[in-house]
Amino acid sequence: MRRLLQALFLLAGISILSFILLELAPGDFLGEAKLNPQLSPATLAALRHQYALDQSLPEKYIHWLGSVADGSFGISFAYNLPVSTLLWPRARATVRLTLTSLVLSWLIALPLGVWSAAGRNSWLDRGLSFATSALLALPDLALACLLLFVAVRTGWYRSSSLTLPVTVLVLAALPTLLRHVRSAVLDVAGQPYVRAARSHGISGARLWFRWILPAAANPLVSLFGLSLAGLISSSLLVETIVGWPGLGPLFLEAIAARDFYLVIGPVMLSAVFLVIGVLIGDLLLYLLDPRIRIET
Amino acid sequence: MSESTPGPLLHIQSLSAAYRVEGGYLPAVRNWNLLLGRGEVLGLLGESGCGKTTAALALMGLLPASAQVSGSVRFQGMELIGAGEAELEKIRGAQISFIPQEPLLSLNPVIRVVDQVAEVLRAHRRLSAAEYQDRARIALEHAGLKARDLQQAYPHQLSGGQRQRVLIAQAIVCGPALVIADEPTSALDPVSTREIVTLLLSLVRGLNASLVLITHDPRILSATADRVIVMHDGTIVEAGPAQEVLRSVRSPIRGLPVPADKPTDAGAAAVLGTRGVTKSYHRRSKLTARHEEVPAVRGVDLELQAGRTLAVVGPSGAGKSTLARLMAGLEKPDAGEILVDGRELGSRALHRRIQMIFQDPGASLNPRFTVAEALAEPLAVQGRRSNLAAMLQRVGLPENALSRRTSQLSGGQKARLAVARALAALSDRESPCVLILDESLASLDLSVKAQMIQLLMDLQRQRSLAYVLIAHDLSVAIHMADEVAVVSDGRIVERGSPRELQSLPHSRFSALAAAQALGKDV
Amino acid sequence: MWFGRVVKSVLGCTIAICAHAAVLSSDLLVTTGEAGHYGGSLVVLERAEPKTLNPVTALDAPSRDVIRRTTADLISINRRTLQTEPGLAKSWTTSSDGREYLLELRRGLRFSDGQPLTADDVIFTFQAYLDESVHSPQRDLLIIGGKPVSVEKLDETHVRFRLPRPYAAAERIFDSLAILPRHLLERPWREGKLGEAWGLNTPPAEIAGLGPFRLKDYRPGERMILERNPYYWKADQKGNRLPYLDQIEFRFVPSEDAQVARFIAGDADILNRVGARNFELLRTDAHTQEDQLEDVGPGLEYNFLFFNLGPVDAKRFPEIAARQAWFHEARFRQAVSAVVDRDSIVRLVYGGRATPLWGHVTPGNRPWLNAALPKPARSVEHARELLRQAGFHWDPDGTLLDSNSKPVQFSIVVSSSSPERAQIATIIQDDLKQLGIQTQVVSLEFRALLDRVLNSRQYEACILGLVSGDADPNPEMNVWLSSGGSHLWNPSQNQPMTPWEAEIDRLMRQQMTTLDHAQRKQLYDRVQQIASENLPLICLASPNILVAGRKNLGNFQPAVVDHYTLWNVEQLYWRHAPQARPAQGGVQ
Amino acid sequence: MKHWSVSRRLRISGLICLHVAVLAAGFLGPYDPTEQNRALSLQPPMKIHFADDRGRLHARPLVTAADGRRYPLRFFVAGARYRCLGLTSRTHLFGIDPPFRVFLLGSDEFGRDQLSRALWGGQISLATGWLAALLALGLGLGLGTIAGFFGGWRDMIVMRGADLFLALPWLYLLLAVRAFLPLSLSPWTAALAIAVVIGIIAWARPARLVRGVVLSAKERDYVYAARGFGASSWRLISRHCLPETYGLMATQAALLVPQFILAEVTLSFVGLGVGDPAVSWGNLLSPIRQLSIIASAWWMLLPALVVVFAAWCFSLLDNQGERNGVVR
Repeated sequence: MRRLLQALFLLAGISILSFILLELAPGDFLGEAKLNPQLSPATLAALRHQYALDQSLPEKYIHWLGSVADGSFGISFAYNLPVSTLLWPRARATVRLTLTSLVLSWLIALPLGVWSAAGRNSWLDRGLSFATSALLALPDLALACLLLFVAVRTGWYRSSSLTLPVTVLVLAALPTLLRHVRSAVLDVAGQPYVRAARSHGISGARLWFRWILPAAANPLVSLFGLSLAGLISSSLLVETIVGWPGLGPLFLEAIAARDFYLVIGPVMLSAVFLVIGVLIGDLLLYLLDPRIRIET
Repeated sequence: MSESTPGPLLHIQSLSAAYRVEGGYLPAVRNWNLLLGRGEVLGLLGESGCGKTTAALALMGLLPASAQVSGSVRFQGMELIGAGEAELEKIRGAQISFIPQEPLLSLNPVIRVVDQVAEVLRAHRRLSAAEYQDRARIALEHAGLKARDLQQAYPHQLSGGQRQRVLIAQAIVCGPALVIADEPTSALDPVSTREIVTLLLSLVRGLNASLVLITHDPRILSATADRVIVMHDGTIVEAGPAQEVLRSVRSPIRGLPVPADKPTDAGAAAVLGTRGVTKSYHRRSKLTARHEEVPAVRGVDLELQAGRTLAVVGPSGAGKSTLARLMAGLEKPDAGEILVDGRELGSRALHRRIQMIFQDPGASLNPRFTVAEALAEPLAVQGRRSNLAAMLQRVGLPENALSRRTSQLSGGQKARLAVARALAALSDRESPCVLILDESLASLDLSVKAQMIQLLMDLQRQRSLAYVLIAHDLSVAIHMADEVAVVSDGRIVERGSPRELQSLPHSRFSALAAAQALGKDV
Repeated sequence: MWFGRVVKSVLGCTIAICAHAAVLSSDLLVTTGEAGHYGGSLVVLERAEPKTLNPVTALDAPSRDVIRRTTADLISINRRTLQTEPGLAKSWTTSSDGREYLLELRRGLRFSDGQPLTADDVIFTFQAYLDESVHSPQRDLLIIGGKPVSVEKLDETHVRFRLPRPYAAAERIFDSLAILPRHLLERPWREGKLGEAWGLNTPPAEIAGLGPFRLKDYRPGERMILERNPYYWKADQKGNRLPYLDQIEFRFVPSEDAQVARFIAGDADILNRVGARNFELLRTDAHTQEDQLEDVGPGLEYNFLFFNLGPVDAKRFPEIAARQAWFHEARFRQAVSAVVDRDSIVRLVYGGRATPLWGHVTPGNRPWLNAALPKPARSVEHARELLRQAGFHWDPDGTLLDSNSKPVQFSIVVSSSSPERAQIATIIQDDLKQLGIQTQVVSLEFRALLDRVLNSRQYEACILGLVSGDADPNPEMNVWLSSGGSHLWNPSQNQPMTPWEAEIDRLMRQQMTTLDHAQRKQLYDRVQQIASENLPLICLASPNILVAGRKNLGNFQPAVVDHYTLWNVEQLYWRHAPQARPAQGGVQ
Repeated sequence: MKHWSVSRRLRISGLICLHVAVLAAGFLGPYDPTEQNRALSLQPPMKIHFADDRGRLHARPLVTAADGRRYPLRFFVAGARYRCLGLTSRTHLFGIDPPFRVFLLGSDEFGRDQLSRALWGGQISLATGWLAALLALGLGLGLGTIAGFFGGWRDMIVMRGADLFLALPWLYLLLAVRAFLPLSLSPWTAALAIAVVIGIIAWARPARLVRGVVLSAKERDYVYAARGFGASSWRLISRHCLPETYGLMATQAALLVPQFILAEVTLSFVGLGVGDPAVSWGNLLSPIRQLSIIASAWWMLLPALVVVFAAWCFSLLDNQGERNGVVR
């Protein structure tokens, strides 16, 4: 109950702040139309009224709250359609992309991180640590551009395939995940019960994956919750660069066009994902960690 | 089980081990020689930090890679020092098993205990999944953990004794030839200690295995060990048959004079009193966000006159520490009042009259501070200056310690410093002061404990301090207290002089002990 | 080599031949150009998604790009010749005073849903556009001198338009005014819901037009597929009904680089416009060097630098107001123009694929270009001389000072979405440094920039580009009339602030009502001359139109006016069987 | 164990070298970073030779200039004036005789020397990173301490605020802010203003971490002990709780500085970075979003290596960083 209230508070806060910021940003949807030689000021004023751009902020907000209640999340000025109908298909495409890369990056990060921790200071560990530093230091966008270029030049670029954007997103997410997995595992590896396990002769993969990894899960589960939270927001710019038909192009276009409610829509969607992601993280924590699940 | 090779089971020759520290090696085990026969029970006695655990880990090859180990350890004729990791893994848990200290920390918190036992088996035997479970269950039953739901529990759901039984089950499940038990009872109350040691002995005998029992408490060894070796600073200083060796090892505490009963001055005003003090804590469940009220102290009335010592004794979780904090003014009671000299005082002035020394005196010193800074802090808070060196001297610390960091002091030195600091804070020289000792001596080695008791008693005479002594058993209280209050479940259940309490009917005192045994570690 | 140049006469590109039986029944327009063959699909990339399929309300370029393929107009402007030619109107006559247009509709035409086109549809169309409550952006086109154009049905095939005032080249306003199907849109219009009709969620069956294609399928965020309109009203010389292509697929790819990547990967058949660097990339890339990469020459886009010459609230922006004293000085603007290195802009920003500009009419608009405008070479000396005459001087370390010995410095705003203009700014900045003028380039997001220029007037100088939609001067009225909303340097004035603006106002108004082309040209030449002397816009360069199409694409005849590549989409065809493209199911 | 210390030493010295080089950009870079050579647009990096055109060996290095001939590299040459650490000078470490130009890292579209630009660009980028990080840490420290130490409604407000700031899409906050800044701000000031905004936005994460540390610090016995002798809240915070956060602050700084440097790069990528004539790593890297630049002028990628190197150096504290930097 308390969590739910907090989440609602958070969502309300985000929506109000977004409204204020968007209102503060100069220019409005019809700004560009002014340059259109075919439009007279009177037409513009009429359009402005039609799009309710002349309303005050609280009016807009209340108006929007009403539209949330009926599930439309406002009307896009540019598309003249309810924001929700624009959002869902693209959100699906985005989530398809991000979910694939999320699953993939965790599937890679878990064994690799454990491996790197198990062979601490081995060549593999050092190599990985250098590679993650380098990847971490490269902005996602530059990475996307470079990969796009390589893909185009070598001819494996196919616009409809997931390969390129997923590669970019996985490479962008891996360094952080790897580091967290490695450090969480190393943290646990230093615990007395791991020494105890070794004193019982438990070793090798069983020690690392059966004994250590479950105990190291807590910070990773929280991190996983955060990855879930990023399902909507993490890929927006990358999508634009590689041309993925997700929320990214829509959102950036909406920002540029000051399509008020179409900007608010994805923002709120990603906020909802954040809230849900964190909640799922906590829930997983509860399910996975008997210390939390079973109170003494 | 193992009758293959004749000769000693374990033969240790000039074993040394050293940890790498900045700029060199710190020797922890020096030049050990030892022969251990089959079925023998060997006691290894020594104070904490003398290298007992290191020696055990060294012979199993479990010291970190940075440590240096030399010498020879032959187990059933096989050399263990320098043996490959794969060979050692075959021996560990199967041939030599180890029962680690600190049962809670030594069990994986997220795996059911029966699986943790099965996992040991899995490392050494190829069986079907069901057999692993069955054998683990049998081992747990042997170790005295019979109930199904206890076997399926997670470590944090078990009591200290039960956890210890899990560790024992892990140690015996593969039927080893040698069991090394590292302080198996240090976290347990006397009743459980006796049970666990008996259990361990019988199991080891049943396996016809040898047992090395590492402990700092000679009392445990007297009834169990065939032979005892005494270790000090990494070297073996004494070795021989148990009874002989133990006779020479005496608890330093027993040497202390038991103080004569001070005359009770019935008319003297209490310097510290509590009246109906009550305190509960709120706990919030993580997921459901339900509030729970957990009462800690319920309506306690106490009185303490200047120059006297009151011991508050009870099992852990009984509310002793909360009571101590309330009396020290660190927390506010929900109901009731704390009286100093008959007046309820605001916290500021209170600090000059009442000070508390914490459960772990070391933890109450900021490790970043130098001794001088730590000592000067209460003075600075109260806007006074004083001669720090003299204060150190008073508690028996060298003057040159002032510039050292508190983290560099030994346990005993930290305790002394904590006392010195408390004294510095007790600035009111006109009226009597109170010092609250919250199990402050429990973590110290026996010899240091004895010195501290002596120091505290001297100080009491000099400054006519009143002490509130919080303890979970009577061992120290007997030597210091004028009066003992037994606390259970937030209430005072028994009061009297220490001698009266000792002579209580066994049933009543054992109720106390039982309460203690059940008390869960918080 | 270009087909468009062969055809000279106004109506020359169309010859009405009734050769085919199918054609006989209706007035098909027969096109020249290669006769192709049917089949295949064309993948076209758009930067953004269309927002609507409603021709009445569409504002944005992608929507219009699509709508132009699904609808048709009465009279259209040939994108190659820039002249008008018949569309749905088979022919038209103009009264001698230029105020009456009599249009004859083609007979037997059908909308893409099979319903016949009648004069009533035309009447309805203009009613809808003119309806104030619909807020059509095209409405203003049909208001001439404050009064609407009136439409009248004479019979089933004849319609008469009356203009309230004589209006030069009035037939050009019919271009891109899509004729609407009354049977589908009258009801929404009566219900006041015409604006919401034909959104993206409308089923294809409820949308019909007269264009070569009709909507087949739309997948949000990803693609829109148009299919061949079997009722289209153009035919080739062999009498085959156009278009040739079975379908066009619009895909939405937000960045130019991603578009180029797709073209290289073979996932797109046409790039409507690429930058010079990407054009070079395509020319050198092994996958694309054989394709039709065409430099069509300068288009109608002109980039320019301008200063804030309008009234500024001196209390709120004292600094800007103070600096306006320099900007108002014509010799200052001339000096800036003299020092700008247009050749470097052409070379470094546009890779040589652009033309330096000294006036706002680009060489791409040959009919209206004033060839007599001087094109002074860059001269720092001349610029210094002009500044000296205007009372500026320099301090010892070379900083330009005004007559009050205040150092001359100002900021230039550019749009962050246009890398080219940011590069131009960098060059100008360096050029101005040679005059001792410090400038700050501030790149702003486009809406924010427009807000400053058009509303708050909180800027000092700005680099912008405009693209004329048509070669004719009339669409430029809004820019050049001092009352115009796009009179960028000082928009929406009540009274022209300067004599030369008053003069331009007069000339522009006069040319609008002058019917004789030569006379109009003279008037417009004069406008160009005044503008180049007073330099409200310091014109810089006009980039060439660079396009790419697949090697096999027949009748690929890119033009300099938008839409550069699809304007003759009905004639495009695949020379051989559509080239095998790798299987691409699209994004499921 | 030893490997880490070597690597750390390497990183620390790399970090110091980087900062020194960036501060001494005027001396180390042969040209003014804004000087355009429009005839020498997009020149590849010049090769260094020790043999001249006729194959004779020289001790002095030579470079192949734009005309294809080799010219000797001269040291301590006079060139464009620059200010460096408050000193004005014309001496540059190296150069070749005019009118030729030496471009060791190639030149950009306007014929500006990429090496000089990379060095000068570091000034704004590093300053942005540090300033933003200090601000974020300062705010985080203050608010986190208040939340952790006092708890109650203060904790509640600060933590909900932190949630909000973490969830907020900061991109268009920055869009809005950039559009609001007065135009007459020099690009350097504008860059710093952006840094301030980034710093103010990013307080939430450090605040959460600080709160956690303070929360556990205030439960320590020595804090109770100090409270026992009547120490004031301020004393408890400043003497006992804040020192506990120093380690965290250091690792957070090592984490945040490169992160904010990259934030500036990202902003430049969307065209909202530092404007000309100021140079930053962001606007140095922004051309690589164009395929054609990568295809035709690979050396434009070299500044990316500088950024990667800088970020790698900053991660010197990552052994602890990965511990404390665990999100949330």
